Amino acid sequence: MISDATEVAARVDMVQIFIFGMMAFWFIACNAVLVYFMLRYRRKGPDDKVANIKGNHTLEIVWTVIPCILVLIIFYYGVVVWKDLRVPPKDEPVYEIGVTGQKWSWSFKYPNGATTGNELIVPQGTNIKLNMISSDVIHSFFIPEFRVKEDVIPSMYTYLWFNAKHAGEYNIFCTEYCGKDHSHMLGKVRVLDADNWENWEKTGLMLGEERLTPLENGEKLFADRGCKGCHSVDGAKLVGPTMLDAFGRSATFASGEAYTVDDNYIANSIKYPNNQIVAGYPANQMPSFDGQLSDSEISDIITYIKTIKSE
Amino acid sequence: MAHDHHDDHAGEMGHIQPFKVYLGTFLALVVLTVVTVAASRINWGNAFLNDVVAMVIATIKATLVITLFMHGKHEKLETWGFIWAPIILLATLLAALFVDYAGRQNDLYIEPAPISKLYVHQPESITKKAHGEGHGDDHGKSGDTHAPATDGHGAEGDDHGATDAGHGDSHGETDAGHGDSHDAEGDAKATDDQGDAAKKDDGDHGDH
Amino acid sequence: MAHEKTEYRPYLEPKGLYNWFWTVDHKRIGLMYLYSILIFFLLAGLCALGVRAELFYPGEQIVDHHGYNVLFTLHGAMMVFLFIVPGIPATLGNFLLPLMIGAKDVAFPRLNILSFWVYLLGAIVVLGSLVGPPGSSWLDTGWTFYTPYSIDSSTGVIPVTLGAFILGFASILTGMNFIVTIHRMRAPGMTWHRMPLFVWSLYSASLIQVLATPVIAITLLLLIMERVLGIGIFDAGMGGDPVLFENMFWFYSHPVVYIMILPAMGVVAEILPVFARKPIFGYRAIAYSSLAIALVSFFVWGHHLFVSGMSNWSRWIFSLLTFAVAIPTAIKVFNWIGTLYKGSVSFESPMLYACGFIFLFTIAGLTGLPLATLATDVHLHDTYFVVAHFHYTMQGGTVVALVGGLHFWWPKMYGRMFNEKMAQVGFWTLFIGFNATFIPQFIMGYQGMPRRYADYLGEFHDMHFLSSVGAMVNGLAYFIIFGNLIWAVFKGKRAAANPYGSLSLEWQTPSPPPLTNFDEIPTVTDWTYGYGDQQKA
Amino acid sequence: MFNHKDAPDGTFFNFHKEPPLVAYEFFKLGMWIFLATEVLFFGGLFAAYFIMKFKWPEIFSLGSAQLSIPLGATNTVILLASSFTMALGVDAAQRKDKGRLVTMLALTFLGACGFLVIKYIEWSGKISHGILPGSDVFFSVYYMTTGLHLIHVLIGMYYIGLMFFRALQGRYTDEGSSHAGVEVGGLYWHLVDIIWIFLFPLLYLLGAH
Repeated sequence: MISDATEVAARVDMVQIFIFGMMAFWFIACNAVLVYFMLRYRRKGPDDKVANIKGNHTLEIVWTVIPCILVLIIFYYGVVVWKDLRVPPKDEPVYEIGVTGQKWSWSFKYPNGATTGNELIVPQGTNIKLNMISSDVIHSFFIPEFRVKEDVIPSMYTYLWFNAKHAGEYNIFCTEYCGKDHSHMLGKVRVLDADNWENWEKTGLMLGEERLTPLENGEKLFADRGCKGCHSVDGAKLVGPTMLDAFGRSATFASGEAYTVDDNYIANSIKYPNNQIVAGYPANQMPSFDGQLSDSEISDIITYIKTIKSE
Repeated sequence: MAHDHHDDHAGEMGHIQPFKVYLGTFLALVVLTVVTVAASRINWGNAFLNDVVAMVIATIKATLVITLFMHGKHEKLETWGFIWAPIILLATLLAALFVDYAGRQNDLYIEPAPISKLYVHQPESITKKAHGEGHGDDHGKSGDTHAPATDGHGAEGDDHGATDAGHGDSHGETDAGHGDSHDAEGDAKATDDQGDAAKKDDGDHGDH
Repeated sequence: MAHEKTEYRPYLEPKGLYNWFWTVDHKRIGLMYLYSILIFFLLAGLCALGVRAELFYPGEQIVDHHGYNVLFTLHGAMMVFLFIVPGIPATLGNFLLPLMIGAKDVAFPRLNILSFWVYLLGAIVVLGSLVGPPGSSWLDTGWTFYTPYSIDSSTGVIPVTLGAFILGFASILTGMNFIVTIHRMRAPGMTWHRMPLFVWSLYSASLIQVLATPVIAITLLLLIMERVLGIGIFDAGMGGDPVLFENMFWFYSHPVVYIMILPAMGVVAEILPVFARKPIFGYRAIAYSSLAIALVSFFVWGHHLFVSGMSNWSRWIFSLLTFAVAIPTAIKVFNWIGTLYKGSVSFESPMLYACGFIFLFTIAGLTGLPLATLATDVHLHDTYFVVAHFHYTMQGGTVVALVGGLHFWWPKMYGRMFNEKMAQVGFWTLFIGFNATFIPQFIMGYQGMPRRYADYLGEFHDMHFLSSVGAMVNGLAYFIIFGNLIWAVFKGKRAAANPYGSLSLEWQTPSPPPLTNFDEIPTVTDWTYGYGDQQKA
Repeated sequence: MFNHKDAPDGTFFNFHKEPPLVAYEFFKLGMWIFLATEVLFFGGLFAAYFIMKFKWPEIFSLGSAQLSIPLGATNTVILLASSFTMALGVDAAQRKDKGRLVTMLALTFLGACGFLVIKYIEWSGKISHGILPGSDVFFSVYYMTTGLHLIHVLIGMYYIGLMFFRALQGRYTDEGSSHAGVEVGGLYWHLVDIIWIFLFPLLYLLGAH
């Protein structure tokens, strides 16, 4: 019912259809016999003639052996297809992308050093392998169209691979419960054809896109990376302090010492949030963005924050 | 009237064993304790075999206690069912966990996160180890620069700076995939290179 | 000296709080368990209706995301730990086991009432988590308490885990009581192969209760210590491994789903021969497949971790073992259907529930196949397909069988008959509402709709809408069913001692049975399904 | 609500009890089943032990080196001795010899107290050095296992004390009375000893070589 965007997905669909056929057959068989017996042997009167059948050994053996065989067939077919779904092809080159899942946003790190948030950009027709790790709780990286899913665990790297056949855009879901905005931890996979990919790798822009101004880029990052989820721009108190009139504001840390908000305080809090917690706000709620945001991106965010004023 | 039981009538309550049986068991147990301490001094090959030896001696002691002290010998079959059941289930749990964890190491590409990636307060013994003598290339785990240590908070900032600087150039030919050939020293597994540690300068990957 | 014929007094006759609080009569304990689990069934059911009501439309309507997470967590935790694990064994099992094997009471009557008190204590501690402000202390980690979220979540993890830890003891005490009773207190002449099949299923379920519950007890204890003392076994930051928690949690939590379904199968195996007027088909096959399921259930927990970073070896080993569970289940279904062959089948409400169980349980069992197969499970894991699968087994299986069993033994428990017409209406409402709720979820699940989502993409809207409407009908059905049963307790007309003509021992006692069940212990000469022989005699 | 003199039939203080001979079989099977749950209860901890050791072998050898083997060994021998005296107590109960039963129970209780003293020495030593359950993966497992075992020793001591006073009243050795209580207590105490038999090599004898 949903499109399959990799050849392995097509083979997984074949397994699913095979099992669905098995399920439909046995479901109809069992319940047809059940309904037939219910109608055929309805009680007519109190002294119906009833067969004193207690069991039938050959029948028992038959309906033990047949399910065993069918079940082993399903198992074997499933494992054969799963082998290709799970282990990337050995001989072909594999393009590795680092994925970090954190509370309610994904971030991707490419071999050429570029990082994107919630948007996985991959070339068409290449074997992509995602090396995934979480920086707080367990998440799960799921792309329905590719039929791939793997948990993202803080204590070890996990991986999954796919080879998208043609260009397109697909959803990324988080399928392991991870807290408040588990249902908003969505992302997009954008599969680019060859030349678009070429351009993107060099300039980080799609064909025909021109570079965003630092302010626009900062605003886009502020939304993409989930900052908006905990830091409001309209003054409302969320999990973290509001960004309204934040720049130049002076307040006290939980440790009691006063501070005024300036460039390197914001930069430091983005990279190591738990160093200086503002009084009255919960500790270790904000994940560290160290390594997921390049310094230029952080400076764009700072320029954006400077513009949030309530004049 | 107490209705008689369908299975055999338990004569008098419990089987009486002579005193020397108890004494013999006790002495055997003490001797085995000494043996197990002695056995732990000798290195039987690798860590796994040392565990196996310790477990075998402990199992012998346990069977002695069950059969003789707890009168296991005179128990019916169903009671022995309830003795074997937990042992089998525990063995299943441990075997499954072992197959899982051992299997992960040599699965293509799966390997444990470097200590530097574990962000929260670090036990001193890990950090002491990572600080002190970052030795050899066993596991590659302990060879990392330590992550934000429990002690200093402030130290974090500059420490990362150091690894970042060192990150670019000295990144060896480690192939994170197979998890065996980490080069141990220094910042082979810096904090932020989760994904591309494997193929950073591996020319041929990707056709772009 | 034979007991002189004591004048018959039903067990419920001595009134007064003292008789309820200090009772050790397995029948009263069964009723007390019944009342408390139905209260929690109501609470958890309302949470479920809240979950479905929120999902009528995408976006936030009734509750915010945190509220939604609390609703589905409480629905899961209360249903599993407080309703369905005690479920059939503690209610029908307590009431019927001594009656069915011809004993005066269970082996350890005082431990039986202690089990109920410990259950109440556990329930109070679990509800204790609701005392604090909803925003911060109502549990929102899901009933599986996966670490590290359950470690650094600010909500009431400790009360619920401590409560579940205490409820584990109630479960162990009941299981141990049943095993010793079945081993040692069967009436003379009642060999293992003359026991009713419900007793076989209780025995298998009690085996699992006794052997699986300790592992969840230690896992929850370690989770509590993780939060209190900060030990690092499950916390990745300290070097621990969250997947270890998953392994130890599911080592209990898969066998526990067989604690839930086995007694349900036993109830169906009791109802079918009575209403088909014919011996059960393949008695030994059903009896030994109960034991086989209990045995195999301990080796299959890995299919909950197919995508949790487990090693490839263990994934396909667990996939193979999971298929081993399908065989005894299939044998049972075929034997149930075989029972109706050449019988004389009448359709009072218990029989309706039994046949409804077979229909729904075939769907439940068969939809387990794609979840056990590795290739398809990667896609289907943690989606609504899984939600629909286990609701078909738990609600379509266990709850339908529990309600069917209550209808079947209601005349024996209270000596009164419920309104047959209303019971049939209740069944069909439940049947339609249940299917309308969960068939759309199968479709959504295959399309990739993840579970535990407070908000969903537009493309899933119509399926969610249909499912929510079905859920409302499903909820309504239970009010009809239990309204009818409760009404029958007070106003139902007097029931005969054996209204359906069953040959089983518990129907040979007057309804409701006296305190010590049998004046003197009966000697059993033949098995309890001899309907065919009765015709010739 | 609380006067139980004329408690009605079928309630906590007045219900149909099976004759002692029959009940003896119930108690034994029931206790063996309970011991199965205890083995699996500690089983979860052993699973955590083996996995953590698999993941962090250096921490375990470092941590185990800080445990004193002589103290652990004496603890083991003390527990074995108290298990021995418990077995003799059960043997005395079977022979309906009240004097020996009472002395053996007292000796078992003393053995348990000895175990507690040594455990106190070990733990206080560790805590004074600042080694707490949260400080290290090895010591998390160490405190969890020995702590849980300690709780079971305390439960065992409570039950032995209970049996001691009941034995004084002659409840197990009078004519026609059943000594199932002592046998069940003995089974429990032997299990506590078996758990320690497995714990000692795993925790203490790790870093020796």
